[in-house]
Amino acid sequence: MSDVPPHKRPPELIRAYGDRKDDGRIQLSFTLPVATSGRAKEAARRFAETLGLKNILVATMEKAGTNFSFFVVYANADVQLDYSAIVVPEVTVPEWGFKEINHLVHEQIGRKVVVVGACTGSDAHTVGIDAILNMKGYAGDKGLEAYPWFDAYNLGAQVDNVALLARARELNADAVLVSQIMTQRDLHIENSQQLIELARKSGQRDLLFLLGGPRIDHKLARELGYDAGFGPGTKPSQVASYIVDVLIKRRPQAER
Amino acid sequence: MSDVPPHKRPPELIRAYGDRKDDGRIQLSFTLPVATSGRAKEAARRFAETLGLKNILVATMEKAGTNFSFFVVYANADVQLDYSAIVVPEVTVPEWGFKEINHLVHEQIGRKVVVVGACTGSDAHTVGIDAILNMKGYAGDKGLEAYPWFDAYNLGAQVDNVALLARARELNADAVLVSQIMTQRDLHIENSQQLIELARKSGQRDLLFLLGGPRIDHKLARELGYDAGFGPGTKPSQVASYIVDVLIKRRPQAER
Amino acid sequence: MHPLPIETAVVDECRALAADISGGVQRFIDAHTTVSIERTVLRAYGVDGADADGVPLVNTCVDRYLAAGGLGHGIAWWLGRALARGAANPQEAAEVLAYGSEVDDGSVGATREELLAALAPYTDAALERLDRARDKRLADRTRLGTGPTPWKYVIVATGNIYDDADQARAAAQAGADIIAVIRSTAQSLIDYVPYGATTEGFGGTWATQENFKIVRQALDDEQERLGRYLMQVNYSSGLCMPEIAYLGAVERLDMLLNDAMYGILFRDINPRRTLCDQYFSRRVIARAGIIINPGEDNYLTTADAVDSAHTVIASQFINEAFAKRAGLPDEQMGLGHAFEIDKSIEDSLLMEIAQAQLVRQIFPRHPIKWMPATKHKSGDIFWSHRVDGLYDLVGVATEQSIELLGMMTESIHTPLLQDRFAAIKGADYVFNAARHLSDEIIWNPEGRVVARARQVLDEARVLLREVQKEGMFSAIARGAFADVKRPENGGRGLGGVVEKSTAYVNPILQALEADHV
Amino acid sequence: MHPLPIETAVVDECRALAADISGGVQRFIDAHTTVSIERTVLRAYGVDGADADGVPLVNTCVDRYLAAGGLGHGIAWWLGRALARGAANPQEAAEVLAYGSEVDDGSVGATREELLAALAPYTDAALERLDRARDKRLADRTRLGTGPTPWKYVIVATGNIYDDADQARAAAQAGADIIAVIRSTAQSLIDYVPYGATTEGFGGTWATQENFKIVRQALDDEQERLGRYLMQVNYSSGLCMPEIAYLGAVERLDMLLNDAMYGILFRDINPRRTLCDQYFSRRVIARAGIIINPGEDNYLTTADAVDSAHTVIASQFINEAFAKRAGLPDEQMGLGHAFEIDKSIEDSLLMEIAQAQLVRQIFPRHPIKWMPATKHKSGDIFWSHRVDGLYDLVGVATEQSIELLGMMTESIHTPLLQDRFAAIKGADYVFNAARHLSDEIIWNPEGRVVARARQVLDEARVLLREVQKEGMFSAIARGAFADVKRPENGGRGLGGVVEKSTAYVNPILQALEADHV
Ligand code: B12
Ligand code: B12
Ligand SMILES: Cc1ncc(COP(=O)(O)O)c(C=O)c1O
Ligand SMILES: Cc1ncc(COP(=O)(O)O)c(C=O)c1O
Repeated sequence: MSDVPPHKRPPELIRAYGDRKDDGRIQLSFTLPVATSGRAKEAARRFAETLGLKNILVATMEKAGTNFSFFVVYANADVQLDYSAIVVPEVTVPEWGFKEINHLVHEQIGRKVVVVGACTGSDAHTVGIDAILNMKGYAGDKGLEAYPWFDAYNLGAQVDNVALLARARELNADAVLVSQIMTQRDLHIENSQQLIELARKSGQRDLLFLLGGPRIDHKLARELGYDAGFGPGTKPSQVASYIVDVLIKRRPQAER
Repeated sequence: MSDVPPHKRPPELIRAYGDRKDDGRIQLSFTLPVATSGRAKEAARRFAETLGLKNILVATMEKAGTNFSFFVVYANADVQLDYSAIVVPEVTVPEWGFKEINHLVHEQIGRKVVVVGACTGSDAHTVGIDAILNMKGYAGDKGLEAYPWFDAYNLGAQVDNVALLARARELNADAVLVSQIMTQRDLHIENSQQLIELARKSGQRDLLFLLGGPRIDHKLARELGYDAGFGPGTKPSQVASYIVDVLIKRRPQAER
Repeated sequence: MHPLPIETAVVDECRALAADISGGVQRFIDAHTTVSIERTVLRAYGVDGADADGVPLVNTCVDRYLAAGGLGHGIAWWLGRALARGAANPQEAAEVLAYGSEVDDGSVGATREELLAALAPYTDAALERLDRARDKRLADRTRLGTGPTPWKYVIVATGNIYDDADQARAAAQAGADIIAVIRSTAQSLIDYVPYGATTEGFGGTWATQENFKIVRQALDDEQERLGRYLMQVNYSSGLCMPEIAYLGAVERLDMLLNDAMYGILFRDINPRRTLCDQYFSRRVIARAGIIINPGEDNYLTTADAVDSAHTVIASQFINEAFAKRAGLPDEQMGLGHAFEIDKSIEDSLLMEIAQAQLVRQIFPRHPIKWMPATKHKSGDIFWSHRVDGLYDLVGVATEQSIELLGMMTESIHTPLLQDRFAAIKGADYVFNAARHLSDEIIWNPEGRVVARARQVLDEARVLLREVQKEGMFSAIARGAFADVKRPENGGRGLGGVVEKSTAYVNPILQALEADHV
Repeated sequence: MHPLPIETAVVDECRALAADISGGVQRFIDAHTTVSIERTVLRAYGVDGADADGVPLVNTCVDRYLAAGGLGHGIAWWLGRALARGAANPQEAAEVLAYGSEVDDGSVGATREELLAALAPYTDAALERLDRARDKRLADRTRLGTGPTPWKYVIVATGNIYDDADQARAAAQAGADIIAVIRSTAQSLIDYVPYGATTEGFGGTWATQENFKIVRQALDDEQERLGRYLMQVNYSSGLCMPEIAYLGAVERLDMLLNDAMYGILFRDINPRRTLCDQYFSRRVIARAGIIINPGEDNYLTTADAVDSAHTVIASQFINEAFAKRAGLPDEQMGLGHAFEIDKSIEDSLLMEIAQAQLVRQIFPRHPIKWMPATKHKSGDIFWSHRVDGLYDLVGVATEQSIELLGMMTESIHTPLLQDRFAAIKGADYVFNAARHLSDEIIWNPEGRVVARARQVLDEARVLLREVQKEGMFSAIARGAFADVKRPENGGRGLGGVVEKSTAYVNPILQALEADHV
């Protein structure tokens, strides 16, 4: 997997598209802690104005409570982006299926791939990691437990980072799979970062570290020190393919 | 009616209220003319960033078309307003009922009040002006036609500004009631302003000019040169009260 | 669908009354023609183009013979004579009529037989053009197939035909079955059809032949990609009803808003004028295989949807009767009604269900067009989107055919691209989640839904009886529909109505009437 | 409501099987106590406070006697002895137990009769406190009345109890009937109840007695303004189930999430521990007049809602049986289920209707709690809001009692103030527009809805038969519920389970059990 390095492309200017090309029309909603009134509505308009919006229409002001007003606003954003300048790292995952993956492990690695996964910290949302690891899998795609050439260990919910690393060592794991669902007050960020720090200290950073969850993307995972990040809708076979691909590439040249 | 002049109040700082007081959390949605992809999602994030928003969460990216992506974003707006400094003109309308209004006209004006109303320009949305003028009225509140001390003329839809002024002169009207519903490409602004200019030229600006419609408020109406503006939910009795109140106040001192 | 227990005798009586009511008007129609009918005849003969001021040639021609008092013979009469006199083709003949140094006074020249003979090949060509368009549509539709009903109908209204085409494509990609391009505000009041591609409009885009073509091209292209036939709609009601019907027909439109009542009540168009126009336009439409959409739904935007529900039903019976007289089969009558009851009323949904089910049952083979809440929407887009969700549910549960999707921004602006996307996605969810709901529900015979349906039908019968007694023109004049009063001699366009002379010639109409009497 | 044609014999058999299943577990329960039960006994006697590290006095007491091996007699035994030995009141007595230089080894001192006599006045006071709270609730509720059902239940979860109180008020002003303050992530796993008002939590706010009081005060105040009784909810499931039940009872909570199964399956709490705790907590709850909410709805977040629908029904029968054994009347059993079927499945709404109607029918007097879609929500808030609209419709059409309103931002964050506002406004529209819809619909006896209801009920019977054969603990261990496997000896808190000695004393429980056997 390699992050595509930024390179020159012809500029491609884009704006928001509402009713017509480039009109910049967008929708906002927010609540202000004041009773509904003409003044409140004007405050909503100025709120949008302070964000630099033009042609502001306060489409509704609703009484959300005695001292709360809810607003829906439409306005024009004078924002223009050069789309060609936007480059984001994306995981490169080969499109392999169940059979192909097992075949490759057998042929090219010659032993079972060991993965250990958990939903860490105080997070108890196991559905995501279960979808990747458990037999049943996700959306008709079998989980890693079902792969004869994988040994998959699912430690479940609320697993401590230290315990997770210890278990990885014990099992001689190739990859550590971390699931983070709770994002309130940036819980996921802190907790995921801590794991990587601990791994560095314990000399385990050479293992493959994968991070997944509904608010995770490859970009964020990389920033947090992981090898790869997987977001909503990830299928087990993608994860397996990614791991096998990297393991094969990482083998010493001689073995290949 | 007098616009309250801005005056000193103790500062009252407000921010948007999402999950907690002053957190500034707001919601946005918009469309960008690019296919859904990791880059598109990043473009959405930067779009919000360019608006000065913080802690941006692109909650969804949806394929709205082959080359269109729709986004829902939550983010924190670092916008703080001094609510005490927000002063808007509001129409002062006495809270009079049907009987009281007629009684006042009889006693204090001594002749029928003549009003002429129309939905002007290319606008054919008569429901609003009908609600104010026609017998039936609005939300159980009788229309001006039903007032024995009013002579109400409803010219209907798509009335030309020149024709409206001519008719006002012909009928010796006290007040001209203009309804503007269509706001696309600021149709209502142009058209309403033109009427006032024409009235100035024809020497009729001393009549009372009222503007109404779903996107009209008193502030806008004043800016456009009208005496008063009426928005959604206006009841006929409010309009009648306003007119009668001003007419009484305008009478030469001697008569009172 | 389990039918509501309503009396078929009442339905039959309503239908008989409507036939009678339309019969009275039909006598007037048969004796008159209009400037727009005559312009359509010219267009059918292939007359095209506009002068430097944008005035179409067909207008110049017809206006000249109207002024000269010759329109009672039909413009074809004069066109035929010009042809017989040696014009190379109808276009040239029309130019002679329009700009020729003299107005033909009929004193010398071709006889009736001669002029008819001169027209004959062009008459055949005109009908062939209609038939070719119809056949092409049918072939595409058969080859690609359409989505399941309710069909998702969305509007685009940017004012710029190229943006419209882009938005139409995006809507189709998102799942729309039908795209309607809304007309620029008040186009219905202008007595000519604008020319060419247009990029500026207000609250809509001008209906022109070129604009029809541009959108159809976009859809033709897109439907191949999507493997699903895409339908296009535009508006014909108004002073140019027959002309737009004709242009829509040759440009392969699938549906046309087409309703004299709409023009009368909501545009103050003269009743005589537009009822004549409607007849001719529907003859064209019948032949072209287009579905019409009358506008009864609009009644409930001015009148109260609870009190006036029966006026919609009554008007639908009348509209059906008019359509039958114009040779339209039931399958082309997309009668309209709407989910317009005040949302704050208790059990409003029950009343909406009653009405939707009633309409479905009374008009079983008709591709019923179901319109969303508009008047009682609010700037609170979340709330509005939820209202549209229940609307969609009633749509699928009562098996409506064509569903104009509600927009969460209905009370704010004509739809943004994203509004349409949300509406389509929302409807897809509801239609799929409730796919067979209509099979599941048997309405309690003692319940509120059944009682409401019966009441509305009864009230419609009472109204139809009244209208039948007083006559259609008088009923319209006293405000029987939509709380709007329109006198027979008032409104726009009466000057364009002309009594047919005994010599009246209109080979196009004659051919169309031969289809189905 | 027109009932679905299902066999009552099947329902009766299910109920009998569930009684049997719960009977097996009850034998275990009757023979054991837990640290949290004993802590609750102390709290009931008025023991309060925490040390400088925040460790509650009740924990220090109970842990000391657990370690000393004396908990089998019940903490009341030791408390009574301390009182008999001269402690001025239970608080002082508890301090002696906790911090006294020696652990009472039972060798010398008060006899069983003497210690019981010493406890007697405090036992009466404890029950009086519960009764006073219940009476006050009843009086307020009778005086002010509640809104129509389905009651609108919303959650607040800011982490800061003062923001929670503000948001609770705003929600009530917007029309909510019930406010639940969600607990901070993983509070259920800590084996003590935190102390005092708290302003930091994650995904929720700590459940403490002071926090309960702060919210109740806000609601007491607000309900007078609104003229409508406002209900408060919190969570008792977890390692402190009986304690929180008790604190909730004296602070006049109206509903408590209370379910051993939830703790077992979703928090990996030891089954023995939490089933014992559940029993005692429900005895308190029964006396306090609180409605319980079990968590069967959660099963469908891990298991598939179509395939596992019957596990919800089976579990409800079992939960009902457990509740009966704890003396809860049907009117306090707010059994839960959920609208969790994958939204992309055709006819998903029909299956949801079948399930909702089935639950309603099987448990007719129970204040059924109906939970919204959560797992199959998306970040597309408009789509999610629409899903919630259909959910609300099914809620009112099938006469659910307590409806947790869906949030359009379910897949994004705990609700913002505006999310709650939109949900309440949306529900008000749906409930009002469809107020009497349930009277209108007779479900086609040959249709999909009826067939689905029958199938789910049958499957529930099969499962109950299996569970009855193998026993509840074994069924849980093999993953019969929610696709989650929990062995009888696994999970958190097993160390806090103690076999009762023959001398076991618990006057509080004895009094509560006297209410209803
Ligand atoms: C189910 C659920 C629960 C269940 C969890 C049961 C279980 N055993 O997992 C229960 C009921 C127990 C629960 C409890 C709580 N929940 Co919860 N829950 C949800 C819910 C509805 C669905 C999550 C889910 O299962 N999604 C389905 C799976 C398949 O999707 P996924 O996790 O995204 O996984 C996919 C990808 O992300 C990826 N992936 C995920 N992990 C990994 C890992 C790797 C290595 C890889 C490669 C890929 C990968 O692959 C998966 C398949 O494609 C969400 C709301 C929502 N709709 O998202 C709230 C939600 C996550 N919960 C929330 C909260 C607050 C809680 C509670 C704290 C509430 C409370 N105070 O009681 C508790 C406490 C839980 C705790 N300690 O963590 C909030 C979180 C808010 C936030 N942004 O932080 C949410 C968003 C709801 C809300 N709006 O408030 N919850
Ligand atoms: C009903 C309706 C129609 C009916 C009008 C029937 C009629 N005789 O009025 C019909 C079907 C004919 C129609 C047609 C069109 N409509 Co229209 N229509 C509406 C609709 C659904 C409701 C308007 C309404 O009646 N509201 C109820 C009344 C009571 O409210 P109101 O007007 O605000 O009036 C109150 C106050 O504002 C105030 N008030 C109003 N006027 C005045 C005047 C005075 C002096 C005072 C004191 C007070 C006052 O008092 C009233 C009572 O409280 C709105 C959408 C919506 N929900 O708002 C679209 C809407 C206004 N229409 C729209 C459009 C685009 C059109 C068309 C151009 C579409 C087309 N291309 O065909 C046509 C053309 C009309 C034209 N030439 O003007 C757009 C306008 C977009 C914009 N922002 O400019 C809207 C917003 C719909 C949409 N989202 O696209 N429409
Ligand atoms: C039957 C019918 N015709 C025409 C229109 C639109 O016509 P216009 O372009 O005049 O606004 C409508 C709009 O609702 C309609 O219902
Ligand atoms: C029955 C029950 N108890 C408790 C909870 C919440 O518990 P916790 O605070 O452990 O997240 C839930 C949440 O869904 C529940 O359904």
